[in-house]
Amino acid sequence: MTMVDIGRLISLIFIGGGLLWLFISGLKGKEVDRRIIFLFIFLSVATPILFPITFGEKATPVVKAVFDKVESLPEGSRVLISFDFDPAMAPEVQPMANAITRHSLTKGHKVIFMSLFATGQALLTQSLRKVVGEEFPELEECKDYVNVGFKAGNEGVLNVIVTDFKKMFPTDVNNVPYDSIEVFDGIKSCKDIDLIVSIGGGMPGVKEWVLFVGDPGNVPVAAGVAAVVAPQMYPYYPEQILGILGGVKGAAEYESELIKNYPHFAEMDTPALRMMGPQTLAHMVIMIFIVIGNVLFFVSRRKRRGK
Amino acid sequence: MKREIPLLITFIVGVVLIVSVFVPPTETLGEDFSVFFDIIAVFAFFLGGGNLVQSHFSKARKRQTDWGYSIVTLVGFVAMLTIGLFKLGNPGGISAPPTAEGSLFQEIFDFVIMPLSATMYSLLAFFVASASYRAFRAKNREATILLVAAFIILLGRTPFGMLVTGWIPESFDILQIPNMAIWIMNSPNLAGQRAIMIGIGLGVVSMSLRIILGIERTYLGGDD
Amino acid sequence: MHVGKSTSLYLPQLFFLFLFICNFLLLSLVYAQTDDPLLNSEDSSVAIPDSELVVVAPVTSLIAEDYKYDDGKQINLSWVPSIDDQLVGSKVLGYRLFRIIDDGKPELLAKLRCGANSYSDGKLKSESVYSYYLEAFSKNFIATSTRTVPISPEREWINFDRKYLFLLAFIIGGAVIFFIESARRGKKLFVRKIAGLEAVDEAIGRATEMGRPILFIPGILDMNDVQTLAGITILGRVSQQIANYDTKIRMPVSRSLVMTAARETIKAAYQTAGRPDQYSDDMVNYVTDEQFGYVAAVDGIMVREKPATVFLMGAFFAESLILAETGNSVGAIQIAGTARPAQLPFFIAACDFTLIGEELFAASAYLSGEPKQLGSLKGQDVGKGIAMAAILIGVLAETIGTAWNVEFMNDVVRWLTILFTTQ
Amino acid sequence: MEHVALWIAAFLTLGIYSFLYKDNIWYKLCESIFVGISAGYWFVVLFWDNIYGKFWVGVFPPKAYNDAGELVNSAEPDYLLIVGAVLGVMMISRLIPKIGWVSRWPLAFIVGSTSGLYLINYFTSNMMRQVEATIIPLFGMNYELSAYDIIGNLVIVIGTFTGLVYFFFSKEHKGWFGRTAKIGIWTIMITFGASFGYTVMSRMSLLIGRIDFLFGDWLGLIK
Repeated sequence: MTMVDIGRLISLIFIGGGLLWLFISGLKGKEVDRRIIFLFIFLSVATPILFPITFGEKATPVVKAVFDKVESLPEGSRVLISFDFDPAMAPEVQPMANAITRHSLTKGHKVIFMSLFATGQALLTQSLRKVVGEEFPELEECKDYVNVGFKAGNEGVLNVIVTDFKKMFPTDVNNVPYDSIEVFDGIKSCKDIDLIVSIGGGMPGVKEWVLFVGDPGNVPVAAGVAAVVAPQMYPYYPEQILGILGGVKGAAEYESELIKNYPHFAEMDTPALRMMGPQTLAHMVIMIFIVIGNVLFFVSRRKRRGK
Repeated sequence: MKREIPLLITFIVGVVLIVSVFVPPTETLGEDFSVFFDIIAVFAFFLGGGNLVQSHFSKARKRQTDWGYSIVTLVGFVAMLTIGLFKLGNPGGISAPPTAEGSLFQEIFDFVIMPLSATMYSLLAFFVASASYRAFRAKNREATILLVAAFIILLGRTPFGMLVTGWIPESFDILQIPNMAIWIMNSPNLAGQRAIMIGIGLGVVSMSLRIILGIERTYLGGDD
Repeated sequence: MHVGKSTSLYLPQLFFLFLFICNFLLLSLVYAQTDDPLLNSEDSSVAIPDSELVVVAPVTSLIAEDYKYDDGKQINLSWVPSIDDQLVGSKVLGYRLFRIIDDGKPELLAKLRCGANSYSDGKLKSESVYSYYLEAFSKNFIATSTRTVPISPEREWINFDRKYLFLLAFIIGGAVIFFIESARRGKKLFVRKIAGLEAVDEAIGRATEMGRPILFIPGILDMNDVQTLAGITILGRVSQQIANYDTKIRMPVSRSLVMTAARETIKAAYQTAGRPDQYSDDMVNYVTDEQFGYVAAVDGIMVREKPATVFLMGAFFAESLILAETGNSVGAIQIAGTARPAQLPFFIAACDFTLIGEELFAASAYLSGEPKQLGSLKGQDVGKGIAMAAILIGVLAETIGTAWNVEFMNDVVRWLTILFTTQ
Repeated sequence: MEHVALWIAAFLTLGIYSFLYKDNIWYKLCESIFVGISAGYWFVVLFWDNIYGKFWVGVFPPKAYNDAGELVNSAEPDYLLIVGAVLGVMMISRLIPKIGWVSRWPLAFIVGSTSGLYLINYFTSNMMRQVEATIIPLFGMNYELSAYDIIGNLVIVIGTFTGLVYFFFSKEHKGWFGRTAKIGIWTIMITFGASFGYTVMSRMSLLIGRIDFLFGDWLGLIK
């Protein structure tokens, strides 16, 4: 048993024991102070981060659809990944962007990176440095992938690039002119792109991509969104959006699918799978608190009726 | 008069914008007006920013409770304005965008505003738990429905949903919790969302008309 | 009458203005140094190596059409691609589209990929005449198509694509105005009770009894959002009540324009209540435009001033629950309302009363109690009736139509779909 | 520099979290820093974006030159923007009490344009589009629909319909009407419960991000 195992055991016993104790005092009709709830939430999140706990994930059809699309495109296909999120959303959706980037580059697709969020550009650079720079050092910028960065104008940008990509992005971020970028060979507009992946759940985001590019240009759009907005995206699936990665769970499913098909990814960073540990534990804790709350309610109602 | 003219302006602008939707040559008017709004908003900031300076300034001068914090706010505000407007510490000089990478202005954003913002946002994790503990109790039929729906979805978001109901045979797989969760999201959830949205659409029409017609005029102040 | 205020109070603001003017001067400096990178990039042409000539056929049936229902700015082009443009092993490498304005020199408009068969040319002038031709090119051969007949984009005055939108908006808007008018003429109109709004009086009374302030949060968006407008109109009603009870109102806002509007609103309410002397600008203060910075400050105000009643009326995003939970923890009665479906669950969970979507927009009319305002709510119901009827008829017709292939039912569906389709 | 920034970020993060226990000096300090700096930040960004980027560049568009130094076509100045600036200046007139009432004009302009713009916008996107989306066949002969889909469609139609009944203002919720409205409010409650439950995950992610930062980037406890 390593130190990690011991730490994990102690914290789990503490969380479990504490909840049991709260449950029993709930039976006696004692309300839980909200600060105690806060403490348990902190513990349930911090423990799996310090002492990794992972749960197996199986890809659901909505996620599998995105994976299969990337998998089935012929080598050299053009994939556009748009980083439509800000730092606040990043922890949830950046792992998806990274996973899809990894997958596309492994398959030999040529990837165009862009962002509709001003603050997304920095996150994009960060992802490029981390994923492309470290894991795919042999790839050349402009030849195998290109970063055109952020353009202000929200859906206005999309409205233009659906007919003319160069008009909005005359150069990439390093001021390399459009026409000398190999990735853009033969690409006039978004209609010439084989797959568009929009990551992010805000405004502008997936909805705008679908309405302004996907539908009018008849381009397949895949989405990666924060869990909050995912339900609002389901009505578009599968006609207008071919697949949806919803929240960390979606990302984790994608990562596990990636590992299943390309075992060497197991050694690489799988942040979403790692994140599902604290998620699962925190969800359990919340559910137990809901149970305790209801126990309390029925106990106190019986007491009142007793009187 | 001081009240009639603004009411007239509201009426004319409102009607023109509604009509412009049907008249192609004026179609871009809405966009033009949004740009006007952006410009007005910056001018209005003199009132807002001025109010910020003024209230903290007077708080500090009168030594009211917590006046020290007012000084911190003031210093932060003025420093940020000076750095940003005059582009101090910006490698690109005066013609570079203020938020250029590596500029002092952007660095303060990254190192101060970003962690603060992300942390404030993350407080939600705690509040979601305390709110669900308090609110999801089977007090009456509506609350019970709320509770059950939330509980199923929560279970569906963990591997435990599959663990508890994975034994259910294929032909009844809708009863497996993850599938049930998706079904709830796509059917009753969608229905509720739609009813709310249609209502909102009509509510906006009615309120906008009240405003344009000058029936709703509280925002315009009195006749002084 | 204006309450006299010394100009010295405005000193910080004047200083601010000075800063602004200084900065405006700076603009010219910046301006001198920037140029437009868009126009400076050179167009690189395709290099043609020497080898065997690859002859290709030009495109056919090139047609230029005016785009209907616009301001005379767009021409749509369509054509049949060259027969040598094939999916695999295509001889054609791409197309070059040229445009001729008013018999001028042809200019390269765009380079298009193989398989392209349409293009829309926007931002044109209706005074000019345009014609187009396409070049299909192989690696060393160029095939030029015929020129299109010169046309100019036409300016249309009425967008007939939107006639059904006009019809529906006219009926529902007309219903709203009709009921407002009939209420004005004295017709009695019934409006059911809305729980959240019935509680407003009591909530304000409670704050008065406890001697604690009332906190009013109009959401975090600016005046260009309709939910903020709804919040401000509600503020109008609420602050009248507050002025009557002589309770304290506290209103931190995150937008300067909202601050201005809110001040006007509260001031008017105090005047109506006959207590203009009780009003002060300090009731409303600007905090910051930053979403969570504003939330941090409001949370601080909540725990320090312990308001008895909190109103959350407007556009809320993630902060909804942070504000509502903090308000709940200080024991305030909370009445919330928003039209953002994603945030409603949190208000339902953490607040005492919640106005759901439409109720937010109806609130001010309801609270005013004026017949003509209530009349507008009746008009809304006509809209709901239309929506419900359309759904009922549409679903039945579509079900019967698809299940038993009844042509008449399919027509009904087609007609309804056209009616409700937006362009 | 990196190191100092890390410590500042950690200090601010913990300061905000201390609020969960109770209001204290540390939180107040973080709050006041946050308010001051962010207010300044947004003003600067809005100033450069709108006053410079939209107004100034719009009225005095930059001239573009080609490599030979000749003037090539530059954008035409948009003098309409000056109206916006005039309205903006009217807004500031509040600073001078005597003519302060002029500031109501831009306010009236904004309120009018917001109402006009949203009236049609919301009407099309919220009302018309949603009604159109709800016109669906419950079942069909020509294509396969599973029993779940049929039940789902039925639920969507009934839920939307009864939900609208709930929002009706002109009739008291009594009798059959009340019972129909009841089904509507139940549907809406399922909607709320479901969205709430669904959101928990993304909220937790945010906390995970911060704890990752504290334990990983700052304390270096995570490898």
